[in-house]
Amino acid sequence: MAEIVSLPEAVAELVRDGDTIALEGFTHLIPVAAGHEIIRQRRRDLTLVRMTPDIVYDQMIGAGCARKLVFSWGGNPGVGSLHRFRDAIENGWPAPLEIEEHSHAGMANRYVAAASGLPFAVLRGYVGTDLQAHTPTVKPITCPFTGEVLTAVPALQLDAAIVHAQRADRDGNVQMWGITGVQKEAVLAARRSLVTVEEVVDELDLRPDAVVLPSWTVRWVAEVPGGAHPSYAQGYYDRDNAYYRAWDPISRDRDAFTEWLSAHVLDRQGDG
Amino acid sequence: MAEIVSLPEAVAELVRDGDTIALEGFTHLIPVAAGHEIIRQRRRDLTLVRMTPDIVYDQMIGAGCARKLVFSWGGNPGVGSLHRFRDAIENGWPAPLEIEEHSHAGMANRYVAAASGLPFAVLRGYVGTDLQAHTPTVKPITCPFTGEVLTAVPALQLDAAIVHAQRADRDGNVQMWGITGVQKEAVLAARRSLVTVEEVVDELDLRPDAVVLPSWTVRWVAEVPGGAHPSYAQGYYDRDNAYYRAWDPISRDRDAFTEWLSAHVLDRQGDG
Amino acid sequence: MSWTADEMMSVAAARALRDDTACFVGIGLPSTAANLARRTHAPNLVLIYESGTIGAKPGRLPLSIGDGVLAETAETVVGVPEVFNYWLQPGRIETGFLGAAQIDRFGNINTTVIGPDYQHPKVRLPGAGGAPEIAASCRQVIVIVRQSRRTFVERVDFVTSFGYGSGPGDRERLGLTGRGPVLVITDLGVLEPDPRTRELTLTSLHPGVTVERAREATGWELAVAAEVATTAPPTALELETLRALEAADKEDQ
Amino acid sequence: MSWTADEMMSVAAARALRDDTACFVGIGLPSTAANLARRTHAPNLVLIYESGTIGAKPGRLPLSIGDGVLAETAETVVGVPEVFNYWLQPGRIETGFLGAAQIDRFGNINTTVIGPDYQHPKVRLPGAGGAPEIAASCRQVIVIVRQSRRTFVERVDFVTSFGYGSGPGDRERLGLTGRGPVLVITDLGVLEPDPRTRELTLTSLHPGVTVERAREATGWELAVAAEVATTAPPTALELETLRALEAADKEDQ
Repeated sequence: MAEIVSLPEAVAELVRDGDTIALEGFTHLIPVAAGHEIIRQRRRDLTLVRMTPDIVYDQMIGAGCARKLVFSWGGNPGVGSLHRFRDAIENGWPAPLEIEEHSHAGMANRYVAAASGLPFAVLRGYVGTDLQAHTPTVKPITCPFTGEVLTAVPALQLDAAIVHAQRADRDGNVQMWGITGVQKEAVLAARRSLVTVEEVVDELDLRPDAVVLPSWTVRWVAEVPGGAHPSYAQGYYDRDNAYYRAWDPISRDRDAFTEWLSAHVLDRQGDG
Repeated sequence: MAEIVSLPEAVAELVRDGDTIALEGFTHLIPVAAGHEIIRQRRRDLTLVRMTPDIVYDQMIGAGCARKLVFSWGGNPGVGSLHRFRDAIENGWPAPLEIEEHSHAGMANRYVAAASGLPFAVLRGYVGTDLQAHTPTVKPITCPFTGEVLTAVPALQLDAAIVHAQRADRDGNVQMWGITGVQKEAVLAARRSLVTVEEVVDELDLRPDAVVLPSWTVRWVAEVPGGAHPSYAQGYYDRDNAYYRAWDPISRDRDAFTEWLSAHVLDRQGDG
Repeated sequence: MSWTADEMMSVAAARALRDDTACFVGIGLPSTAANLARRTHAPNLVLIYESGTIGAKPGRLPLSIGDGVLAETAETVVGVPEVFNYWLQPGRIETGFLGAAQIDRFGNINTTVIGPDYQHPKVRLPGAGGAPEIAASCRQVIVIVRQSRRTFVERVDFVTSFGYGSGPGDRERLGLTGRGPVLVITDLGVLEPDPRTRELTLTSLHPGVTVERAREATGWELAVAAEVATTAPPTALELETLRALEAADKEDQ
Repeated sequence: MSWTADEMMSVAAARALRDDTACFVGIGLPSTAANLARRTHAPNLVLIYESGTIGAKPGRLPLSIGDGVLAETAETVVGVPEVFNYWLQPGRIETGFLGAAQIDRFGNINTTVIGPDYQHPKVRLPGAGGAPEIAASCRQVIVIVRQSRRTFVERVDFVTSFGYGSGPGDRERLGLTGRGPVLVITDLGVLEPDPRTRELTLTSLHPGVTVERAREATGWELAVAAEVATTAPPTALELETLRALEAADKEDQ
């Protein structure tokens, strides 16, 4: 059964130096506040996993939390580059960043395999690309019935997963709706999981369209209103596109970034 | 784009002697009327595929439509045996019935593989069972990353799939909700597909909980109110449990069955 | 208050389900017992049916694993592939609750064919359904089945669901993660696998049932525990709740 | 009515999309062109975004592939694994619509790194996203990209998305089911693969653009068709619709 705790408590229990963790969210419901709490708690040597690392991963990388990134698309959607991510890879600042690079189809299937308790997944992918040569976690596999050769990718084994959802009840049953990406898979793929929610309610009203994570599949739930900002929470608030654009100049410059980090993350408390 | 036609027209175009076809439905939304139309059109040598062949497959087998059955559970849910299915296997009446037998997990993954355009699927299944010895479409497969041995099953390639849904609009966009089993997978796995619906409406109201089959994924749509009876259509009518119980004595006796078949299927028109 | 052997069996099976756990429920006797448990000592028992209904709270007994009442009362309804791949396969579910047409001394179950020849069976049974993977992947399996020489056989004609195979170490050798059958509950008593030999051993008898009677109803030389307990008789509450459930079911017919 | 080269590019790309087909849309230029097409000649164009929104009808241009407006206006929203496995992979989608940071004469695309050393790139680009499988599995691929020597290179530094490899037969050898890039639409004109050599060949120039100019903007010896057409200029309707789309987008900023 999920325990309802504060964000700082949850993160302290959830994330340990050296862990492999995913903060998932496909444009919608990105657990940004939880990422900031990880930065505040000064976690180090993390392997960060996500299909679409965006601003919050840029911030965690710039803050020095990450040793490695496993991903399939690292950009500022609709704006351009992630400059902290680029600075780490191109110049090793603040520390060198090891990368393991996949396609979206491959990453999605790696989550599915882990959520399914399988060691690998099969897809038609990576064919003819240079990813095959640079990513050792892509291998050929032969169909035992037709002899056709396809592509295999290993399951994404996670120490911890964090996702953001609209609502939970006091027992820790979680509802999320709208674009839900691979969040369910990430939670089911992880040894430990945290769901931050816009609100904890006495009773979840019936939402047959919602993706539901029953309390017994989640370890911690923390109420963090606005916890997905600057991404959006359908039914609560819109995407703050201006923030994504404003991030570009801040993140281009190490000093501007460092200043921003102190002012907006390190010197603030669990309000993200 | 799906074409909206009558049930007899659709079945005439859809099903050919010798085809491999699935009429899917997991207790809910079973396309019974379409099965009766196949019997009326005297199709022969069909390979019938379904996870849970129930009364309508019992009727099609007894009527001599089937050469082979691919399945994972063949019973009258909550009542007992399928006696026409048993008579065909145990005594070869009206004709011998070849079987290819799987588990639910295996069949579900065979549909998923076909819907995904893959030749096979991987699961943890059949371990220690005698199914491995009797079902050639179950083979071991080794994980290229861990060396672990798992089970592979081939994709279910279908000539035709038939499912029943609550609603479609005049463009042939389909909505189904409630327990939807593997119906979406069956339609996406088939070369040709027919969806029978309770009603064709001018405008589909928003049902974010519905499984949607866009018009361009379906070949034919036929309006057949009550087309799932004696199974149920959530929001339209309940399961006719009395019919399932009444089927037991009818199906036990070849003459009683033959009489029933003439009276209730052969001598009636497309009303199922 | 008097009761039938079937009622005692359902009550004993219901008691075996712990509250706040998840249970993968087969139709028939398992479903009756699981719903009885949820109405008595285990209000937070999570019922999972292979139709994809998770956390169903049916007001009455479903006749099938896909009744509307399951979808309408479920915490969430997922597709059939998902319930097997995401929920059952990784071992998230505590208890798998199965019936049997035949069972042997090592808890191997047959629901496929009666007779030595698979191609030409004496009796063709419904088959596997979800059982092989339930028996493999749930953390533990509870079997509920009426005890007779027809059912409790020296050797099952077909292994549909794997128990302990031919004894200790077989599950481990096959890499099965679940513990296997931990309880076999019948209309006569309760059998449990011997920790050492894995052979099903009579550990409890229902009130009024003798060891002799259990032996007669078993197709092999039945192992009996040194201390055979007597099952506590059904309480009035258990009986009333069970009968109300079944009455509602009858009405529905 | 005058127009910019970018406007001509978006209009030409929009025209290339047939009505009543499905299009897997990347963000940026492809999304602009696809939404323009839906508002002009292709009202029944089915837009599919990798966030799982199928049949989206956004009222304004989404900034990301997962904007709320996509989910709220979609015929159906599916999970990300499903959109790739059930929808893209089997080849159900007619057109894959991609951008590029580098493209070579055989339509191979790089969106991963600039520079010869993958481990220590001169410029680290966002990476693959959905592109490798879009390029492999859609029945045809349309590329929209501004033409310059920086972008149109003799050899891409990294093959992120496979076009025709090193020429005829490569796609077939690799068992790729999709036809590959059939159109490359730029701010200068349109290139199409030569049916025999598969080399991208200039087949159309936008009004006012010369072959010379296209050659200068190409990092290899550009093949030019015997007959080079002139792209029909944007109609008033096309321009007004495009500008309305982009104005709404600006407001939103």
